[in-house]
Amino acid sequence: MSDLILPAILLSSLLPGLIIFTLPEESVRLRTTLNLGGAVVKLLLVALLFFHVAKREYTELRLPLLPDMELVLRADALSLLFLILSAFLWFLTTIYAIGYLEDSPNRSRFFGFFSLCVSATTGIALAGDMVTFVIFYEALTISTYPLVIHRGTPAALHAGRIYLAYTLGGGVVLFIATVWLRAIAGPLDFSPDGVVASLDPALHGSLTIIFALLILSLGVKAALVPLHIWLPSAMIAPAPVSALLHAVAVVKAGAFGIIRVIHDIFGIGFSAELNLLFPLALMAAFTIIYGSIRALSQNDLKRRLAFSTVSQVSYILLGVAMATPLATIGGLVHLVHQGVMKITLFFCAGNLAETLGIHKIDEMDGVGRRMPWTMAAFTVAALGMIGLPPLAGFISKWYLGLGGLAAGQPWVIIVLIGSTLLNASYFLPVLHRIWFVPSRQDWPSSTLRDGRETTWALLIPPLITAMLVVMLGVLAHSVGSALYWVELIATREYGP
Amino acid sequence: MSPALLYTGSGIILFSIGLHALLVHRHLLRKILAANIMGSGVFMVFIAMGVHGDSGVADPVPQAMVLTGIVVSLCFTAVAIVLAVRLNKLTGCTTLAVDEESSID
Amino acid sequence: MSPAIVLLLIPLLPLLTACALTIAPLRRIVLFSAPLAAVPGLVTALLPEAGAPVVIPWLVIGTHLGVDDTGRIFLLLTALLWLAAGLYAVGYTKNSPQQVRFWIFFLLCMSGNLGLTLALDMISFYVFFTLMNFAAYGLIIHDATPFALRAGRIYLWLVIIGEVLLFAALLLAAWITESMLLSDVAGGLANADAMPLILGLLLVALGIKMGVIPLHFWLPLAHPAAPLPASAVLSGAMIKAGLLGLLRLFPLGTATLPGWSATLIGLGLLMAFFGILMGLLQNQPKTLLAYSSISQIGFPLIAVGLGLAAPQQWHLLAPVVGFYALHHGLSKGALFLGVGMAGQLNTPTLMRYVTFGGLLLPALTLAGAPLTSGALAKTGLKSFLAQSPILDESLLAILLGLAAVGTTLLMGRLLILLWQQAGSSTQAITKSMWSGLSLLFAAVILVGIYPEMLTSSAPGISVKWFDALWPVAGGALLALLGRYSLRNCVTNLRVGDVDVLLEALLRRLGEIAAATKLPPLPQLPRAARWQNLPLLLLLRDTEQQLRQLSVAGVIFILLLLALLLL
Amino acid sequence: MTELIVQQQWFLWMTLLPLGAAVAAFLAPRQAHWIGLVTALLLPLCALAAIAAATLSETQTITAGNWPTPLGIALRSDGLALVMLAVTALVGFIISCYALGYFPVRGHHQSRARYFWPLWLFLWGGCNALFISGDLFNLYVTLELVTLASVALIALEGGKAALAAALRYLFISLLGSLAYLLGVGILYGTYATVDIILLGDMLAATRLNHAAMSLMIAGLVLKSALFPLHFWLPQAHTMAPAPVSAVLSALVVKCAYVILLRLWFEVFPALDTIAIGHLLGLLGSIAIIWGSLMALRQERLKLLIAYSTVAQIGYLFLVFPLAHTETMASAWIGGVLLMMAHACGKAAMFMVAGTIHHTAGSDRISRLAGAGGPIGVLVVVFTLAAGTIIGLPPSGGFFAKWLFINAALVSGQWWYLPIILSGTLLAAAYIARVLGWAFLDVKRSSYPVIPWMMKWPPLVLSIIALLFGLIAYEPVQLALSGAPVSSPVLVEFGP
Repeated sequence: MSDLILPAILLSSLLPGLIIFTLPEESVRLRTTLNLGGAVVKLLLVALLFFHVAKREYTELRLPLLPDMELVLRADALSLLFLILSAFLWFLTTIYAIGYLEDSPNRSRFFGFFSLCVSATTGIALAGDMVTFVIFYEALTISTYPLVIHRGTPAALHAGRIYLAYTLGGGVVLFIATVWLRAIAGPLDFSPDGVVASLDPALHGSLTIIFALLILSLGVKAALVPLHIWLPSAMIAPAPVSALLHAVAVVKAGAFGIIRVIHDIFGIGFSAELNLLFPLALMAAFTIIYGSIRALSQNDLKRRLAFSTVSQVSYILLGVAMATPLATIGGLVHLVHQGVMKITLFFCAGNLAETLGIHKIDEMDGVGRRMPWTMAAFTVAALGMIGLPPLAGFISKWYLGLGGLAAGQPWVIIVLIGSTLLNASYFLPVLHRIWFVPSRQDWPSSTLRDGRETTWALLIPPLITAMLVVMLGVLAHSVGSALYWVELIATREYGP
Repeated sequence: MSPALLYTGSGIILFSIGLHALLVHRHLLRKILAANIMGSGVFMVFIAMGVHGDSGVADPVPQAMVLTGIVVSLCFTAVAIVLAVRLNKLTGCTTLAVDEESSID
Repeated sequence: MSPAIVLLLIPLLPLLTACALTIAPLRRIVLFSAPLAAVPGLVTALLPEAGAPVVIPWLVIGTHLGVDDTGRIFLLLTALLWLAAGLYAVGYTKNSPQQVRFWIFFLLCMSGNLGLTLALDMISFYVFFTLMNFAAYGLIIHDATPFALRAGRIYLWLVIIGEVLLFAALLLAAWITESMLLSDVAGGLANADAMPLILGLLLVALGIKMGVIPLHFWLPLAHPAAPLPASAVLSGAMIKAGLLGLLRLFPLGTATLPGWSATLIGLGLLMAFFGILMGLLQNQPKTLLAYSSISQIGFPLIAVGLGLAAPQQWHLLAPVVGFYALHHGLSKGALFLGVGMAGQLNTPTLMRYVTFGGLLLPALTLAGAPLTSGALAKTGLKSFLAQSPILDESLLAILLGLAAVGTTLLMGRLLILLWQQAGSSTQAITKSMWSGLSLLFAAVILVGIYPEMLTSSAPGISVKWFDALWPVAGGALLALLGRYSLRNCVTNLRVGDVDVLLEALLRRLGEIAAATKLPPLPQLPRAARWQNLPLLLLLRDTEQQLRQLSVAGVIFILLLLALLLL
Repeated sequence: MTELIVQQQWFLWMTLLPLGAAVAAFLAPRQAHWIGLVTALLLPLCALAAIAAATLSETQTITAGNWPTPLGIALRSDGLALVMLAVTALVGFIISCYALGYFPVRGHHQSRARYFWPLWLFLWGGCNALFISGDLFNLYVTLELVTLASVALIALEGGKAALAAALRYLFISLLGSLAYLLGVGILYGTYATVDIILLGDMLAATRLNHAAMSLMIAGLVLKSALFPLHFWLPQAHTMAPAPVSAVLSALVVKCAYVILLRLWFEVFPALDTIAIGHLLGLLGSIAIIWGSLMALRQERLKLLIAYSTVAQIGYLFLVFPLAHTETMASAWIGGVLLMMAHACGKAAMFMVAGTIHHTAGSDRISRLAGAGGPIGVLVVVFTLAAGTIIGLPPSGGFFAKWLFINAALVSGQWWYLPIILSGTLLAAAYIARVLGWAFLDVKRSSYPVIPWMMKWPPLVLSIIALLFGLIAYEPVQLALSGAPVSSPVLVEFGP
């Protein structure tokens, strides 16, 4: 029975997606049922799996692909971290997208690819070896492309081209590196000690090159500078897509891949032995600062958020590259925390765009009076991004800082401080505008019957995620929180 | 010079002549004829290959093959002629000088 | 109720009240009862057995709350001041259009300020400190005047810088001491290599809050910009949060650090005199009070400096510092709230004298007149001056005396200014404002006469009348003299501080940056149709050639030859 | 039951059934589509049975008329033959379904339908016969059968351009097959047999054999449209009606290539072919880049797909240089896998192109503007099928490229890496161009309703194409049974 959970989780989004493709545009109810049904079923299955994994019952499924090559699905603690994040946020984003795309054309196509995208993300989370990971990683690349260009404007198509050029370019490099590594090291099952540590020292040169190739190719999706160009331009996509793209699927897939490569393919000890991690840490640090600096000068809200993502995702990499238990905790927990915070911000940006037609920051004067709930969620998430205690972002930063000290690299603190200052200087002015500047526009007043600021479908998801931002921080040490789970992973990774 | 070699040599010469004609001549009928001449050259080689040693007994297998080959070649010639005639009726040309890329739609 | 819940209630009640304010139907009732959110804190502070330390492991990353001796006096001050300011604010904001927004920030700020007095571990201290600092921004810019916005901007910048430096300091401290408890920091840091760095970071981070020179310049901007009740808590309670942080995090009582001691004493003296001088030059009562706060906060700083020089004396000195904080907080709060009552000075009724008396009392207390808490606090401080690593004891005593003269002078000028400007005050006065003010008056008097009643940790000090009297008398005399001789000289001064300097510097930097900005790179013209790229055109032509049978035949023959030859 | 399956010569039936059906369809044109559909239904079943039979027993060999080799005609069902039979059956079945929708039984295009079915069944039978042929001459005959049917099918449209393309294709085919036949003749002269297995055992490295091989390879290269001899392909494949284009691109090109594979690995392994391998690899590499670039600049969807075929054929020819001793299986399986994957993907793409032509009135790519909404299903099909062409996982194309890269790395021929990769990226570029047009937000007047049969068969095939990698294990194992290669499929660097 438990063997079937893994494929069932994959199919819970894949099947509805495929069915949705074939539905005519008018069958809203059936489509919505399929979407939400799939999301709920997936959530339940993931919860079931959670209890299995928490009891250390790892399930695994192997399917032969070629002689000596298998599709391996396996649920370990790390997979589950990513899986829970994606399943939960997918559920919210589905609700949000249903509200967001009300009455817009091509919804069947949109939700179809949307489900494919999530299936691919699920596959990435559940991948038990490098080959499987690559398969789902590329599937994600391609299923996201139609979402990026969904609007069909020339600008969207242009962004799509850039997206495709970068991600597929990264994809082929990843492909080569994986084939090469497979040819050197044999089967590439993810295992806590890595699979390459025992190889002939004569191969260490090749391994270093492979490591660099893997990091660079995965770094495209993780938006490491200078491979981040696609991310801000992909902002042209509809808000639910941006939300998912930034918070869950694409950038996280890159970061998750880098974690897998470092932890489960090369092994932390071996990577550190080959001095592979320090350059990565430097790259991540540079990205953190660079992304924030670029975010400062953006007037388009979503672009500013995009550069903020560029910066924030590298926290994860920084934590992983420090290779100490505390830093790993900080990095991994940021995987979740950043996801929840960023999705909130994008939901709110989407609400502004959809309800009031606001896209630019200088149009946001006093919007807090018109949409107080949305903007409250925005504020919480933005403060979390800055890293104010006790919000989620603070927890990540605290552990990252401690981890940096433990790794004997106190410069990390300077990076964290610099980033916090920069984050503050691109978020706080926005918050100031929202709450304290009198509004210059007269927005259409709410047309909803009870005078709500916007529809429930658009309002509930950001409120839930904003609440999560608070709870992930305030209840960080409770059983079941992201931090709790990540500490479990770190203990397993490094030993008690 | 053994008959086998003679046959082989003339077969190859025929093949070459046919090849040259096929490529150089523009008239469709000439091309069809050229292809037939090439085929004849190949068949002659086959006939020559049927001679093994000095037994003087001809190997029947190549002859059977040639017979088959002639049938194939006949079919091709027929189809080619039909097509050529049809093309001639449609365009009035006897060559392949049709710019195909611009003529779809 | 378990102790954990009681302790959590202290910061939570204001938070919940703030949340309740967002619900429109509840708003009227909640607005009226909002000040009472500070009551649990006050009760806890007054009950000596309440507030035993508790550990809440699931909260954030392990929370330790409790009321210790230092905490109790700060909690008392904070709760009392917020209660009074809250009562005052009920009337003060009655007709304000942004009433709800004000109260939300007021309550958030209250929650942070109350919470940080309870915090026994770094994270919760940092959490509440941050909450208080950021919520205060909403109070400072509440009036949305250009002056307030500028003050808010400067305040916010300094807060953020302070936050990150505090973050770094706490991080380092947590790493070195391997503990999150504040009580472990002092001991753990004593022998660490990174101690100077950590202390430096702390001094800057907390110094911003306390107004340590040269990080003080936000104070005279922000305190006057905020509405009066907010100014009262800003200047009375929140400024003490920095002091509390200093008391909690510096290795007091465990390490002898003459260098740091000298630095702090020097800074304290500088602040004491700088605040007075700058204050005297102001003609806005609130600005003057803000400078007075800078001046006054110098004294506890001196005390902390003395403590660093003589760790063995710290257990005696600590109550003095706490008492000083209490005394100053209450008096300064009363003065700020009193500023709003200045209109009463212009009425021809008895109220005019009641108000003046009411203002005179905290002013005298601040100056350290006998029978007031000010005298107690200053006397307490003076008894430790011998420990100073710099300057002679008697010289220090004289300096402190001079500072007291200056303070009296300053207070004199304040009263004179209030009297002069009473006519222009348009503030409507309600009963709840009076109730808030009265509460503070009562507290000020009580602390002076009977310190043991309000706080179990008050020092048992006997005040020497002459020592306390001469500076006040001298100062008052000077003030009266100045009132008549210099009346026209200092009325129109507008004195800038470091902020003006900094802004000029930044502006200049901006100009330089703008001047050196490179012109935009010329854009390459995009190929009109990329299909017409030369390479692709070449391909197309070649493809056309290949399509000719003769060309193809030649290629075929060439290929055949190549295969034959290979 | 088991014996029933084993004893029947299913693969023989797979040849005889369509040929017989072709005759029947020709004689009864009104019932042609029914005959075609029944045959198309039976053939996949036959293929399954043949596979079952083969897995239950050894490779089966039949000699026609019970004449012993070298006199008789040997028909064999080895792994390669079986997978090709199976893929052809699958693709053929779906193309047949599509053709039912494409050639309406009634209406003014009746004559096309009337000729399509016999010719298509004839071609199908020819293909199947080719795959199971065990001797070189029979390969020639069956290849000519296929060519003849193809020529007729290309000319089906009846326009002058179609006729010209058919004629051109005919001449080229003749040239190629005669060159091939000349080579066969030379080999027969020396060894007095044309049986592949016997020849493979006997062949020695002589100049004459080399000459024979050169002739045969040159002929087959021409027929399989390797650059620079690909010139006939785009026209021939695009002039034809869509089902025919699908057949030509998916199956017919593969026929010549299958013969090449058999020659290279089964007949001529004794010869020194390294240099020739490199030449073919070079041409293949150029074909990849050239075909992709040409596809990138096409204005018509069908031409774009045809040029993409040119590029994909280039990949197929990388097998020859990559097949060194230790990477033999890697390259060979890669080639077979790519053939199968490409057959599915390309057929689906041509069918989509046909449907688009049918509904939009033209197959100009610019006419696709805004088509993503009204005919979104087709765009999805196109995308899914294109995944195979680009080589996205989990398509067969992905694993084929994996094996190629693996072989290239282990055999030290790293210069094929950039070729394969840029081919992948260029493929993505030309596919993205089509999708870009389709997604363009333009209000379109309504499209005519797409017939059921023109919508779903391509969808099924494209899904199979995309997921082919996940089900590739069984076909690969099947192909490896009786394969001329024996080395690990995934090679690792030696110690």
